Amino acid sequence: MHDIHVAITVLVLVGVLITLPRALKGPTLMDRILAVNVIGTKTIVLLALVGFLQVELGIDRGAPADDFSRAGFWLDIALAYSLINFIATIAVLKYLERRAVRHETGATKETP
Amino acid sequence: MRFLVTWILLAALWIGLSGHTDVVHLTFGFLSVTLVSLISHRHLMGDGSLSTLSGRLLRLALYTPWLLWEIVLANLDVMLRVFGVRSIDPRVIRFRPELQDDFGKTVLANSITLTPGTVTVDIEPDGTYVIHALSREAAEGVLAGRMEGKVRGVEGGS
Amino acid sequence: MSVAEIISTVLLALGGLVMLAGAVGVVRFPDFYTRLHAAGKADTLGQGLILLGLALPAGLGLVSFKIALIILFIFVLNPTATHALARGAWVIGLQPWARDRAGEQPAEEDA
Amino acid sequence: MKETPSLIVRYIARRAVPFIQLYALYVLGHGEDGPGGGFQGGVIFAASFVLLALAYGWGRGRASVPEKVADVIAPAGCLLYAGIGFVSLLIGGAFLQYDAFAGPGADQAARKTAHHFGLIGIELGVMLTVTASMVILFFEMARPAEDEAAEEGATFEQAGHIPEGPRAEESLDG
Amino acid sequence: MEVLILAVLVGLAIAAVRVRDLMAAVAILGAYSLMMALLWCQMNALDVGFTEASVGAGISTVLMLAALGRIGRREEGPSRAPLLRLPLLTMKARLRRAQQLSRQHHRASAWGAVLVCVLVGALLLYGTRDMPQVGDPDSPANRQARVAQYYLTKSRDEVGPANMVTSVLGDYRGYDTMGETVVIFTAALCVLMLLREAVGRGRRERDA
Repeated sequence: MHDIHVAITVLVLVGVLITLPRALKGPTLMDRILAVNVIGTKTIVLLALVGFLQVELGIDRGAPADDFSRAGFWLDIALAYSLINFIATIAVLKYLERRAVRHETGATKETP
Repeated sequence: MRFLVTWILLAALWIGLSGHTDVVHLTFGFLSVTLVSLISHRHLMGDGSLSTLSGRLLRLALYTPWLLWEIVLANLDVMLRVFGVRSIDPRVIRFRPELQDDFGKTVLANSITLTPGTVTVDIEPDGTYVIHALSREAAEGVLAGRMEGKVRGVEGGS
Repeated sequence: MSVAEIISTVLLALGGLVMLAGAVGVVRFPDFYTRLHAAGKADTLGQGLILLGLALPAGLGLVSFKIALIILFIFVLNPTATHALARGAWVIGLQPWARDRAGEQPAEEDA
Repeated sequence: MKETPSLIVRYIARRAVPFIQLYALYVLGHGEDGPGGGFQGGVIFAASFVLLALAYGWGRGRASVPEKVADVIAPAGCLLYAGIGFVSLLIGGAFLQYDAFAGPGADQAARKTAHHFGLIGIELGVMLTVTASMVILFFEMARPAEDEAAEEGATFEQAGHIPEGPRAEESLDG
Repeated sequence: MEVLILAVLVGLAIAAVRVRDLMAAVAILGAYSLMMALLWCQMNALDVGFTEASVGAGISTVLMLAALGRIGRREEGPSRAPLLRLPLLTMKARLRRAQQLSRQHHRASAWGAVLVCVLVGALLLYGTRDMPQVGDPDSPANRQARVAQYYLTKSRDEVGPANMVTSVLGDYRGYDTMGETVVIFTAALCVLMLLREAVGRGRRERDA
């Protein structure tokens, strides 16, 4: 199971890496925010995966084998993050929209 | 009433999360749940009575498997388009479902976002949905209104 | 390997693939709205699958309850965030790319 | 003007608020055997109010945590922390020596429970201060300008789905 | 795996610096601190990771955005007082001259900055060569001070919590934590004094 978890973790990390150019290049502001949001959602999974990986490493070092409850700690963080990520995204969009409303032009040209 | 329902819901959540049954944790949990219910019970259940709520939750649970299947289909569709097997032909459509309140609107909007090739972009004040569709079939799928009917079923007649 | 582990492996692999496909879609699709399709759907399902795959071998208990909670939150919050993103773009006036209007060139600068 | 966050965001955000708050308290209460504690819990608790303000506009969010309440709670957290220290001093222990609460000559188990309650007490102090401070920081920074205040008010009227219930201030300092 | 996380971190850092739009920079910083949290968790520093995820990615993003909202408003407001305009004009002229001067120096100073960064980085890297391995029982901190070992072996009995971070924060270092709480409170106080007072004054002046 451990190898599979490592493989999936690397797979998701590669996914994050692939998304990075969107955060770097844009082209629009929305694309960057989307990339950030995608990285955030992927990280939730990564946190959970890392938790299981650490627990498995502990088993290798002689911890009891059925002690998956420790993975719950990492899941706590993942849960917190799934909430925080949502709030952060909403916050960014709220301020973006407010800015747009203030400018009140049909199509705001977003500089990359 | 709303307070009580919120309290029970949150208490169940606490017990599930905590996993500790000693005095200290239970006391603290009791206090926390009561505090949060006091502050926020009007947020969780803004409208509706207990009977509509429970009915809705039940029907929502029945609706979920169908939605899950649709999500799987959605992902197959998107994956095919990502790897260029199917082409994309995005368009924006508008349609106006007949729904009663915010609950139904929210369920429908999120369902549309999750299912094949459609994302809810906006809901105009008169209840018109603006939807971005990835392809013509997806757009027609929404306009056919199968999902709207299902969601209306979830909403229940009241 | 037990049955649960095999199922979990399959789920994990599927989830990983779906997420990867989503990431590829975010890069390959021509404009923001289409990217949103790739990101929003693929991530939601991918997350669900991976977390489910993790929960299976752990058995019923605290861990699987937490995972179930995360999945529930994700399935409620993620489409909402996707919708918020779409609406944000709509409000600031980002024009969606369309095949017949933009021709061959993807509307990269059509901000 | 368009309502800035859409109906769906508002609906979901409002339903999420109690869960976020309960989760924050869970983080606080389980800081002893998992990650977390007063600081993280406080931040997450404050985030729930921030979410409310984002979804329903500044005025509505402010109404759920009135200025005076936040202003009182922030120092109250510090005082709770220090107060626990002083009480332990009065009972006869050292400053912040929590097992003194069990009284002199208590057995091991009682001391342990006292210790546990002491820790939760100070964590609660930290959490109160952090929550109130973050709420103050956010609401002061995001305060709409004079010319925009009316606009925010309009959003608040349109979004007036929240029926009048018991106000938050009585319950927040529990 | 750590290499991949680090690569993402570096990529996000570059993105945050290069982006012109401050709002995007804030969003990217949020993702950055999230990856940081992942790294902490990977290193088993759960409490740090939790703090990073909730504070760095959550609240600080929101606070920075709120601050941005204020700045944006300030910039757009045309100066209403006509008396102010004259000094402003001379200020503008001065600024323009300074900009011209600085443009000439810009390239040179940029290279200087690069040089300093590389030098300091190299020095720091050189310094890490002397650092003990993570968790090395023979490292000076463990061998001589013995504090860590004391905490490891005794905290379970003396304090109780399974999470040692809590024991250290709440018990062994209780004073420090109290001080930190006061610091946070002070930050809130400062913001109150600066912002709420300003708003109050503006309102009073308008009413008068």
